[in-house]
Amino acid sequence: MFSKILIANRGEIAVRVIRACREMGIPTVAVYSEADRGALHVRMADEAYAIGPAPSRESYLVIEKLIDVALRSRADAVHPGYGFLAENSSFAKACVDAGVTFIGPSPESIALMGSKVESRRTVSQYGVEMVPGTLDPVASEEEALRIASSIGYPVMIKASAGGGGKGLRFVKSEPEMSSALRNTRSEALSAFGDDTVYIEKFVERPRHIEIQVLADLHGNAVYLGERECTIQRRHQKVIEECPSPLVDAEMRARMGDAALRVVKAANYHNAGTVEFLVDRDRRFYFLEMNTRLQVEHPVTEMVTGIDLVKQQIRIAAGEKLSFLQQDVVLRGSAIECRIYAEDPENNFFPSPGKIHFLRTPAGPGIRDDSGVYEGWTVPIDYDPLISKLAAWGATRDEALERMKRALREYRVEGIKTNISFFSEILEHPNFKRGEMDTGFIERWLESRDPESRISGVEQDLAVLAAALHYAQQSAPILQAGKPTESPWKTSGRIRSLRRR
Amino acid sequence: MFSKILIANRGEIAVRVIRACREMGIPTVAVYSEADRGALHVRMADEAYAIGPAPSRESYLVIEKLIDVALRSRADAVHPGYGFLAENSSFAKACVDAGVTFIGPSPESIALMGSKVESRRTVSQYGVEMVPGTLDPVASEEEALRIASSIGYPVMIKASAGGGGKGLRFVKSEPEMSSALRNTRSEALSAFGDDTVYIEKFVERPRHIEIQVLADLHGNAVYLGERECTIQRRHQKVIEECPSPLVDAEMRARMGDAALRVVKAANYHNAGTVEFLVDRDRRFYFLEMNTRLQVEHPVTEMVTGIDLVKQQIRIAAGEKLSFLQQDVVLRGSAIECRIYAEDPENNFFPSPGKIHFLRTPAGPGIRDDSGVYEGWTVPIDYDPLISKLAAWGATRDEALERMKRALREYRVEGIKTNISFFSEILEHPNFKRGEMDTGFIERWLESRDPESRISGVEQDLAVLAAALHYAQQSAPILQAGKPTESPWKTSGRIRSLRRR
Amino acid sequence: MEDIGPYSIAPAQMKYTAIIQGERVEVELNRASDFPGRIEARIGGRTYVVEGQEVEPGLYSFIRENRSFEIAVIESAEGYVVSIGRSRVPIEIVDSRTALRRAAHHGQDGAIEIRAPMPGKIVKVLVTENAEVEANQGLVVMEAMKMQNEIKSPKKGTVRKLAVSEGAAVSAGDLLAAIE
Amino acid sequence: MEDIGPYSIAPAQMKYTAIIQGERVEVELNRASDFPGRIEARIGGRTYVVEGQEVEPGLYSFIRENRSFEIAVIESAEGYVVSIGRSRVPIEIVDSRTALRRAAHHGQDGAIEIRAPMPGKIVKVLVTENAEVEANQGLVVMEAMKMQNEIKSPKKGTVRKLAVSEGAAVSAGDLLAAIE
Repeated sequence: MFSKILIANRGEIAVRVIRACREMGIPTVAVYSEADRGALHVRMADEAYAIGPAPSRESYLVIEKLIDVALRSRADAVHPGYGFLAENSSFAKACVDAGVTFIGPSPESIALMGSKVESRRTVSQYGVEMVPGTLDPVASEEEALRIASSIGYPVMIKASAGGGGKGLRFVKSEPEMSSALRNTRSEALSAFGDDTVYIEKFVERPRHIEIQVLADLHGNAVYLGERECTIQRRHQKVIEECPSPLVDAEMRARMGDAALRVVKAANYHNAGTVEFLVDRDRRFYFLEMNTRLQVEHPVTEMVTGIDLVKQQIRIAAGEKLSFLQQDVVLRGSAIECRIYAEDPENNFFPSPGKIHFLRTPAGPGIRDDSGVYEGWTVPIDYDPLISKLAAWGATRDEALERMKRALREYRVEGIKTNISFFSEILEHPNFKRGEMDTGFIERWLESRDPESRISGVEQDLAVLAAALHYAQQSAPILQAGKPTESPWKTSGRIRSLRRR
Repeated sequence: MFSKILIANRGEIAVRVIRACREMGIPTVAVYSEADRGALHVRMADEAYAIGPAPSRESYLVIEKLIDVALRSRADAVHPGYGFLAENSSFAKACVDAGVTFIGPSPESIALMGSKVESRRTVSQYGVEMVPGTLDPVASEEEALRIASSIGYPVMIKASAGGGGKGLRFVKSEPEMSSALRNTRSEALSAFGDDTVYIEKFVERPRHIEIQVLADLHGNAVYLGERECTIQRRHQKVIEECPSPLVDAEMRARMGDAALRVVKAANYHNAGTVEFLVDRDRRFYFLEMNTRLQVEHPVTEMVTGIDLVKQQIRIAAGEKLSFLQQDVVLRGSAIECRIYAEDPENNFFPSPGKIHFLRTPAGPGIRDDSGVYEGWTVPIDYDPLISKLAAWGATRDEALERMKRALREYRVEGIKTNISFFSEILEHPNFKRGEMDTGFIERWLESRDPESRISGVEQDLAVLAAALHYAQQSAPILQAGKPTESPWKTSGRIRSLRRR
Repeated sequence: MEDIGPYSIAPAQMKYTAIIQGERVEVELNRASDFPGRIEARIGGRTYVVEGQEVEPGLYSFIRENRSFEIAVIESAEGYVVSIGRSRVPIEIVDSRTALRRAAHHGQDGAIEIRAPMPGKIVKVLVTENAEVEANQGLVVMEAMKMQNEIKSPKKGTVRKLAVSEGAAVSAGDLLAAIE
Repeated sequence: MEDIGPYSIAPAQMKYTAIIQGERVEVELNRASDFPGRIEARIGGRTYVVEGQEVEPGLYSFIRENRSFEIAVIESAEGYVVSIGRSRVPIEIVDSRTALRRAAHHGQDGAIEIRAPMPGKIVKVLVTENAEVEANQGLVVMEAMKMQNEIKSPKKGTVRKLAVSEGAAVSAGDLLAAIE
């Protein structure tokens, strides 16, 4: 086993990996940018190294700096988390070249799955069904038009280097093709440095369901059930569940089998996720493979009882999987909400800033994977995920009820979050019934009645509290005081005295 | 189902019950003494009623006040939690008489199991083995001496109305009998108002293992595995595990069967716990039955996936158990540490007072059931349990590693706790191997090396931090400030300014 | 341990004006002398009797007619943001002096000021000064936390002022444009 | 959002005396002007370079030679209680003036004062004034939080003073007895 692990990431996922390492008795090394000196992962790690200014291009994305810290700290393995360099084959290769184990798949597997065109071509040879479309890059507009008319409109144009909902465009009919192709190409070039695109048939009202896999270096691979990730906003997942309300044991077995064929096609080891699009006839199509730990991994952990981060570390250390497919048992149901620093009432604008007050939910069935603390200033420089809240229940209904209860307990003040937005979605009758597609949130937002949920009494009490607080600033009314004090009258005190 | 539930308790268990009710959509009513106006359960409940001064004799133990609140608030059920009135048959009867459902067994079952002599006599008729001794009250010293010499010294004298480690005395040999009998009687009279005592053979180095049961009003009953509660201090449990490292499937089935016979003997419904003493030959003996929710119920919930509080409520509402014995499956292993406001370095003196800083552990496998918050002043009037920390793992080893990790994350400042005491126990090789008896802590405390665990560097850094903090009080050195400020020099400021 | 002795503060009355969602509400707080934490309040003419406690800094526990409420009051740029239940409302409290001062500041013109909802960078300016814009037409594109967001005009009108240029870094609340 | 501008405080040096477990340790803090949070310290003659930040009130994150430490400093009746790792140590910091003042207070007699470790009630007094006691002999029995605890004499000696009687309520730190 490794003697020390460098975590090449920040925020909640760095904290998550530190916890796994600690439970395995492995010391951890954190890295931090100037914006993250006081971040939770820096406080929790055994060691911490500064790696530069706030912008990730100058810190968390600089391969040389991370390799340098790995060598200086004598870490013998690097966990990349997700995002940043997690799916960067050059980083994986740089680790290997420096003699440090990359806790992830081989650089070749990453590169293969990183190219959507390549991965489609490879996977297609293993009998995995995928969304009808091109297996080769689209060379010209003429070719695009020909392909689209052969598979039928509407279609999607997708960047080969894209993924995770980035670099794609919907083409409804022939006249839209020209500009869509041009725009996708130029966007892909500037975002990924690669303007290769391909075409897929557009699947209407699909669900997004993915299979978690684990594969070791000895050719053993298992799947750990599926996750329903259909609830998305702007192609970004916001709620995930395990199991999917749609998938039964038979479908799960078929999807798991397809996922294991993808693992084989990619010669894959590590934890990984095979994403499928599912149409209204419950047919599923290979979409892409994420060659890393997934943000939403906790729901699978809660339902299978298997710690995916520890498994990643054991696999990277060369251990064989200690269980077989038949040992993987799903129990109950889990749901995760991604708590973002954003303002749902204002077009989901990011809401960085200081967390003045924080109360996280707890109690039965609740798991909070947070990367922040009260008093921390959420930086403007990174993605707005502050915590992942997950709830487990013996049934899906119980999991949802627990999540609602936990959302009600959750209190973040000072920045805005999407907590009450989730409470609303969980009350939606279609969501409760498990009826959903990837357009769920967009449609719901349009139809949503932006009613003021506040009652007259609540509003008056809010005013009362504000007035009381204003009065308290100059002279405490409610604080317990010694009998001799009469602070109410002492209105001349500085208002800021009691601030923290 | 009930339309509103009154929780006749306080602290973490009141919070626990509120959470279950909320997940079931049932509004809750809290009660509070003057010391508890700002307590977490009052803040979290939907309604809250004051019931008198801090001493529990004048508030939480006054049956009339609780019934009055139930009627005024129109609650149609009362959950008693544990402790206080939870095993008081008069309270159960008063609820029934007031037309309010008592979420617990019948007054008769409570009364029967509340008398140790009665319960021993009743249970013995159902073929459940118990520690050799008397089935009838001991009438005189002569009788006591005769019984003791027939079963063999050493023996225990126990108060019939006692339980939970209270009202008992060890008698090593004949000369000690007279004073032990007299003392137990007078203690029992003043503590329980009943001086009935009985005699049991003393079991050497026993383990304390208990079976969780659920029984509905329709004659259905199941057992939910066992809990190892051997780690005790002064006869009070401090660490509990599910499953027990001692018990295998065969023994579990036999213990479960015995427990269900006790349920039958007591005509019992509700959640309940049948406690057994286990000797070094793995023979088990009925000890007593707790006719209520147990403090340590979370470990069973984590391993079985069954929410015991919700089950209590459903049973009280007349629902049938929705699962059978074969549906009860134990998965993995869970451990609980009772976090007390006490000072292990100073003879475990209680340590009430203000919690200046609180960070609770989180992440995979961790459950914290707390009754406190940062800024709360733990009152002197009630028991010192501030939180129950539980950890689940796929194996016992993983559960222990997670618990150690969580204890390291846990930070309570302002009052003293037993957190690091638990960290030490969890490192004990015998504990790790699952080798324990009820004398574990006492023996370990005697042999424990009270070494100063602090290293030279740590001590110097502690001094540095203290000096820095002292300097910060007059002039912040480290706080981010605006470029124009030079607070270091402003040493004249009042030290208390930055306090909260 | 701290002294948490009994409350014994003299009775008092305080009057304020609250501004909530554009409306002014008169507030009168009366603290009873005989009952710890008891507040009698008149809010816009309605009477409330509340037993209150500041359980954590800025966090109030109110019990009114045996119902338990938890209310957070957090300072913001323009007063307070108050959270109750799932709702969050901005509330400004002014005493008589402040009210006078603010009155002098008001009533300048009918232009709506568009301010940055978050700190970030202006990646694109979509309009020019004096341009006519439709309601919901994009004015500028801001980037923060790896996300781009279009700031739109709340109404049809003319861009009276354009306060930022491409590449500019802005703080939350900075003026971006004014639409008249 | 708050201004979290750069640090720019002038360099400075401060000297203190720390009292830890009965020992006095000289402390010298030097703040570097060129590096935010950098502290150079001499503690009892040993030199430390630490990069520090007060991440939460009273909670310090130190990075020293790339090792990360979290240290809590909480005020207590006699100074601070400092937590680092699993350890918790009482530390008193005195500056030169305080040190002088305290010197005047000290050196009275060799009696050990037994103080209440917690608030509670004296349920039993087990000795009388001027009685001879053994080490670990019980002096009084206190009750708090439903538990009774015997307060024992730390050494063999004579009860010079008995400051409480049965039924008395005491606060943490109150004098119970003095043993000489």
